[in-house]
Amino acid sequence: MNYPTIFSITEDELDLDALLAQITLESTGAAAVFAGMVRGVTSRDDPHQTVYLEYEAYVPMAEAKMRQVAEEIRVRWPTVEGIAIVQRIGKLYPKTPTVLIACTAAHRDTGVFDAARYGIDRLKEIVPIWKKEFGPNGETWIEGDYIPKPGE
Amino acid sequence: MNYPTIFSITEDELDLDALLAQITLESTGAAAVFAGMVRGVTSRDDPHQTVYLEYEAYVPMAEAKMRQVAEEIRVRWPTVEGIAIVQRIGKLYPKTPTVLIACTAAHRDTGVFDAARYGIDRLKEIVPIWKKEFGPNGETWIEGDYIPKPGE
Amino acid sequence: MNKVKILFFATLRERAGVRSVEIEIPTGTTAKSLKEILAADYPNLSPSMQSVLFSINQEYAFDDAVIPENAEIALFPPVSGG
Amino acid sequence: MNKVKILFFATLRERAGVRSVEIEIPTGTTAKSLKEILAADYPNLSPSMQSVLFSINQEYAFDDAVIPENAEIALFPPVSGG
Repeated sequence: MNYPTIFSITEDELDLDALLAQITLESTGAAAVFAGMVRGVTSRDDPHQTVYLEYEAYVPMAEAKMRQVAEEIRVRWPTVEGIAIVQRIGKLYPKTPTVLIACTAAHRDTGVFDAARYGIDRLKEIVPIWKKEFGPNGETWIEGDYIPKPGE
Repeated sequence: MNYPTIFSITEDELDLDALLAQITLESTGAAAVFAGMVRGVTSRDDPHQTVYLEYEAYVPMAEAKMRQVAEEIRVRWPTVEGIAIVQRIGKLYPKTPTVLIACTAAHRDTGVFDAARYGIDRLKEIVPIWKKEFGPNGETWIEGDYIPKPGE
Repeated sequence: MNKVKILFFATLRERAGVRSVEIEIPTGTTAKSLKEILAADYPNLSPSMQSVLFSINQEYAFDDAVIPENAEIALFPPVSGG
Repeated sequence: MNKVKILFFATLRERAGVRSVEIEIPTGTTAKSLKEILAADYPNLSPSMQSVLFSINQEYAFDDAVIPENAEIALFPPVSGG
């Protein structure tokens, strides 16, 4: 069976309904989706305000790494059928969805929730995308803390 | 803080992007969403095909029980901020989204995935909605197996 | 006497042949007694009566619940939304 | 000699002051040596060089990797998508 795998970096508004339709098959009855949005107000750790974020990506490598994340999901949750991983880049304001990870399967007790969670965790580890935060008092690059290992 | 709680029974097409926007706040950076779709082909348990499903609901009680599910989520995951629970009813064909459960929070490690999973599990236990399956060889009511206890 | 509205859903609606009915019942009637009354009035319901769910004013209710005045009652099978 | 393309992203791009550059390096140069060459060419990069990630032809690569002919190299900080 050839299941749909969608991965892309885009500057366009994310369309969750269209994305879900692209990974819905006759055999899928359940989808788990993670959406990330720009926070205007952050309370945890270092409380601060955000005016906007500016995202950039190393597009061809990012898309290759998204494909790799999808393959890792398929190895870990073979019951997952459709997978979509989409990151929006550019200048994004609070409340705007920036990233979508969606997994479909026949039933909801097949690991779809864990698969979507794994997808966003891995995206934040290995997919080459960065964001710079513009706040009331200036700008800061946000850097992750994951160092990929050989083979990742 | 007065967090948004959306619950409804509708005959209209579900709009995931609009629903997510309604429960996105300046403070929310993460959303976990469960979507259920009509399967045309079911392989597990009793393999069969579905031409369409016809959903009905006891609307005022269903909306009251959806509100209760949202309250149960807030007790169990106090970090959840926005909650949306929407069930579409009427005649629904394979690949059509029928139900959406969405929870937002500041961060993704706050239980949003578990909260969305809990929401769909509880909807299937206590919210008075039923579906009749129309297949190539006739029609069958699908009945659940959960008997609510006093106080539910 | 107490005038109550009874709603039927899903299999119960199909077996009863009606969506809703208004009936008068003695004050103090319990859910259990009302189910017996309805089983007598609608003999087709009986196959569903063992696992039937029962609500009073949109809350789940159990056999010893006393039906309040002008209550909205519903009978339906275990739910199957989603 | 081996002509390679170097891409810089995020903090590395800002510190280098360029998005990309083409340079010639000796055949057999390793990732570690190339980072040293770049640190010498772009002194502003040095604060980022300790935690820099390095890719060869869009795959993560490590210090002892030998740079292939006409490779596309990228240097960037730990990622922060999402």
